[in-house]
Amino acid sequence: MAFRNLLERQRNILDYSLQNLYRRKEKTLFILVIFVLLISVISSILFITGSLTREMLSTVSELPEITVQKIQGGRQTNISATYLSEIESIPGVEAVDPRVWGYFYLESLEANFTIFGFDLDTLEESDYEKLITENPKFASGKESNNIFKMVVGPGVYRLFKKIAMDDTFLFFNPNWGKSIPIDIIGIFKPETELQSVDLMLVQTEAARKILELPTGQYTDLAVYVSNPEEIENIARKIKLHYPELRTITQSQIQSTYSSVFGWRSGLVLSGLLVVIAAYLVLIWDRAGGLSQEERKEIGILKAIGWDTDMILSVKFIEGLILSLMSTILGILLSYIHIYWFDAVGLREVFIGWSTVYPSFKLVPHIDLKYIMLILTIAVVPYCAVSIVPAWKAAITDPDKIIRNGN
Amino acid sequence: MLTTDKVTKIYNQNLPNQVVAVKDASIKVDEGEVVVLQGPSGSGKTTLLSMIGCQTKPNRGEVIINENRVSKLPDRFLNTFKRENIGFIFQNYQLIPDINVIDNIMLPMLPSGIPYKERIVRAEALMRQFDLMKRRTFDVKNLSGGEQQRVAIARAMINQGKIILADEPTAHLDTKLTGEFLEMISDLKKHQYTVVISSHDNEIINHAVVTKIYTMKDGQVVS
Amino acid sequence: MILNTWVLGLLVGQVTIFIVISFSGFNALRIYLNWNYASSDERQYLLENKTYLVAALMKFAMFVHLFLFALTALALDEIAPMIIGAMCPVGVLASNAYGFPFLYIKMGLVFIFSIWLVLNHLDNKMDNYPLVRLKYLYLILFYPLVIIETILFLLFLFNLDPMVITSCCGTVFSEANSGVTGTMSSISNIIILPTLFGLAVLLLFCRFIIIKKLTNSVVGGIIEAVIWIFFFIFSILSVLSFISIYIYEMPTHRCPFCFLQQEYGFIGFPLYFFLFLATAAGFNRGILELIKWEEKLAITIANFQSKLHKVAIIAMLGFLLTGFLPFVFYYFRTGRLI
Amino acid sequence: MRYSTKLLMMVMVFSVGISVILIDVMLRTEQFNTSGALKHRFQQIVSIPDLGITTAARYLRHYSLSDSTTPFQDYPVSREHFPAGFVYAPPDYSNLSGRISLNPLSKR
Repeated sequence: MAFRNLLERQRNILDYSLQNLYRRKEKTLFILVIFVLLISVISSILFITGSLTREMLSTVSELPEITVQKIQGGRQTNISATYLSEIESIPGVEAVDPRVWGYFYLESLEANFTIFGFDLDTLEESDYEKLITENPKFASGKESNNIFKMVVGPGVYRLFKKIAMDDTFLFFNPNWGKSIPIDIIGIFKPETELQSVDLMLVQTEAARKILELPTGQYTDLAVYVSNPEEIENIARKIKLHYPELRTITQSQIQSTYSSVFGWRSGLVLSGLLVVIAAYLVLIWDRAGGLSQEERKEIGILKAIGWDTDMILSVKFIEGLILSLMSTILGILLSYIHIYWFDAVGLREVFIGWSTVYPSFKLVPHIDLKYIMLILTIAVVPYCAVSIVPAWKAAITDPDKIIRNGN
Repeated sequence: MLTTDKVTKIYNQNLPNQVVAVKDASIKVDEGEVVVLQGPSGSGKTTLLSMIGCQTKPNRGEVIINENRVSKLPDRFLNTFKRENIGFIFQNYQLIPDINVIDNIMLPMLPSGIPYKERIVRAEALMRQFDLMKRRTFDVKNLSGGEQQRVAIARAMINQGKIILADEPTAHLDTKLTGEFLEMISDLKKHQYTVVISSHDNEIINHAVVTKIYTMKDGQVVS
Repeated sequence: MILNTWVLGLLVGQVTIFIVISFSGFNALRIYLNWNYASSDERQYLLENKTYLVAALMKFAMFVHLFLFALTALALDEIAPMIIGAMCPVGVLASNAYGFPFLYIKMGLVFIFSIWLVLNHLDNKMDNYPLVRLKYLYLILFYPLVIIETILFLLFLFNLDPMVITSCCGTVFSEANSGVTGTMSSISNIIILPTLFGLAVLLLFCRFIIIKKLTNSVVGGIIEAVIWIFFFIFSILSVLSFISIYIYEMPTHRCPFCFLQQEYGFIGFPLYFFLFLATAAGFNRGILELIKWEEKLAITIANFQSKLHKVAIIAMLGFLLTGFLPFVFYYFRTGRLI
Repeated sequence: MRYSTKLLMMVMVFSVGISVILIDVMLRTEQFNTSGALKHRFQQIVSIPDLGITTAARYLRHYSLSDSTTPFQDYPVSREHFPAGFVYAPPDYSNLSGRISLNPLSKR
């Protein structure tokens, strides 16, 4: 058979498979719908976790090389200032930045805010244009007292607007007796929303008051090391000298970032594998197995001269077209769902019960290996399952058709 | 040209419901002959016909067509041989109901990968010959018995195989259509086709175009 | 570590292959035991039908095997950040004892499958099933290898321990390392490259000029197969020691998997495709000499061999081209060697 | 009209869809890169890690800094946040003095 005929024969196989799929519309649609849904769930998991991981890893290099925490009874407690000078004296340590930060729970809105103590006067002019928008209430030149001021994240600002406190916010705590008013001088730009949604960058002294941190104590220490090779040894040195301290290096945070979603999305996926297995069994008998009418048709084909290979390929190509089409549709569906509709259904899994949450504007993270992974999980088992029924169909004996002739 | 040498076919071999359909049947058909296998139903003529048409393999004995020991060929080569040389007309036409006429006719050509245009030309020539042109895009299930048979015959001839086998072709036809069928057969005979028909319809058996008659009884060839 | 999406994907792929091949192995055994071409009873006819099934299953298994090989390389790169100290797939493979053995068996299986497929292709061309017994015996014989590969893979994936400190390709392939990979790259470039080109030239001309008479005999066939194996080994060495440096443009980064990634323009895919195709085709061309029993069979094998040889040579040139283009570009761009 | 030509047209439609998606990916990645400098500066100012995806509880907001007992009793008022807790894996404890292994007890 000349090469051209071989090519034409393949095209005929494709023609006939498509005609079969078209003729048996309900069966095809039944498989297609389930397959598309399955694949769009799998690819949604991959897309979300991929985008979030990429978002995190993009700024990990700016983190302090070592974070030092004091651990008491397995729980992190405030670290006293005495360690500050001792750690600074370790050779190779460039600087130690004691940090004051914590959380503030607002009963009325049931919202948790992150408070980070920072000296707002050190913010340069460029930060104000690029990073922070002035608070309209304050742009009017109302003199803000120098200590009690803060810059808030967009999510925080949205909530405060609701309770009409968008110029000064009153921090109240029963055992303080009176509330502490803090002026909101700026709001972080929406681009940094994923990092800053619940953040309050408060002047350090005010933060100490709110977090009731006694003087001479900090939340933790951020240690900056100039030579990257030294990080591990300095961390080890700190742990040896001070067993009660815990050190977290930048590479540890990085490996946490890359595996934080890997674990659970795998759990979700293994749940899905059960669904896929059940689906394949369904395919095996309902779709793979042939109805009486199909079996007769194949008998006719064999009787008029079709060879077994051709019938085998027709059946296999049917399965392949179906699975590839549903893979493409599934991936397109999940892309649109996640990046154009901001994963409206799935983000609740990540957000949980928090009231302050970002708007999930993610950056797409698509890679060839994602497509290959989806193909391996969905298409490969499906095609494997459709081979044996295809073969059973292909070897029906033409003689039966002629004899019983129904 | 086409000979079967002591061909035997046993169904459900050495099982309780074993049936010996054909026993030591040997027949000989030369080029351009029209042969009829006659005999009561259940005498094994359909089984013999399907063995000649390479639809099934004999348990013993051999079928030889154009010097090829067909019964010994592996399935892969058997199908190719059958496609190129034999056209089979079944008792109930065995067309695919929900496909239109021209697709049904072209079906046997798909495996050999004949170019699309040539397929269309051939199919339309046969359709004009059996005046099916106006039924071109009708689904076969909406056609009448006579038309379906013409489609079946066109399908059998599409691959230009020189051997045409017909199994009880006139079982569902009235006398007028049977007459038409016999005209077709004589027309085939003029074009050097070899035709083997298994039938118990006396009109065919006594027709002038028939050159040889084999009578079958309980799986054996009597004359 | 099991509940990672990538690990699950690999597991699903590998288990599918294993099931598909065991199913075809089981059928192969049945065919091999009671195949006799002379009798034409019902059972023999069923066995002939079964040959279609085994052929379809094996073709599918071969394709998925290659697909999974590529996915493993890419997936290991995704798993690498979770294992401390592993910056690339090689580090992940080195993180437990089952990594490299699994890799070697997987590479070997690619060729073993290719031999079976060639046998099957030839057998279908002949009309009296001459090679049936041979190809199914061969399938039964190499089936245990697939079991071992699957077990090794499962052990490798189960023992991936995020807490294990492993070494990355910089150290694995450095001369200091004592393991196989160490010695592999310790043969400096001066030896690897000339031998590679020498083998390539030898293969190019062995068919026509030097040992024309010899290649048609059984001994010639074996020699050619062995030469192809050496060609394969030396091209892997050249990838490790020379080609990868110029793709990454960094002397320490020699990972043979990383240039499959997106940021290197997937150059790994054409490179390995050509390499495996050339070696498989050439190797099979040599092996086929051994089975030229009948006269009719010998003719079909002969013209199939010439086809194989053409494919092998074109693929080999493709490999050398894609392999050394980055070097040429680098040399022109910067005018110096790394 | 042959079915394979119909398939060709469908493939065309799909490729148009995919190219729309790819253009969209490029646009968004472009936007992501421009805002990269902004995020780097933000991270310098606020030197604590982790994205603010969920703010329901401390061990979820800053999971890479939280210690091993935090999830169990953090703050009388904060409820057990099963939904989001489900998604986040514990941080990397590899350098704690006592080896905390969260997978089955290893032989060593």
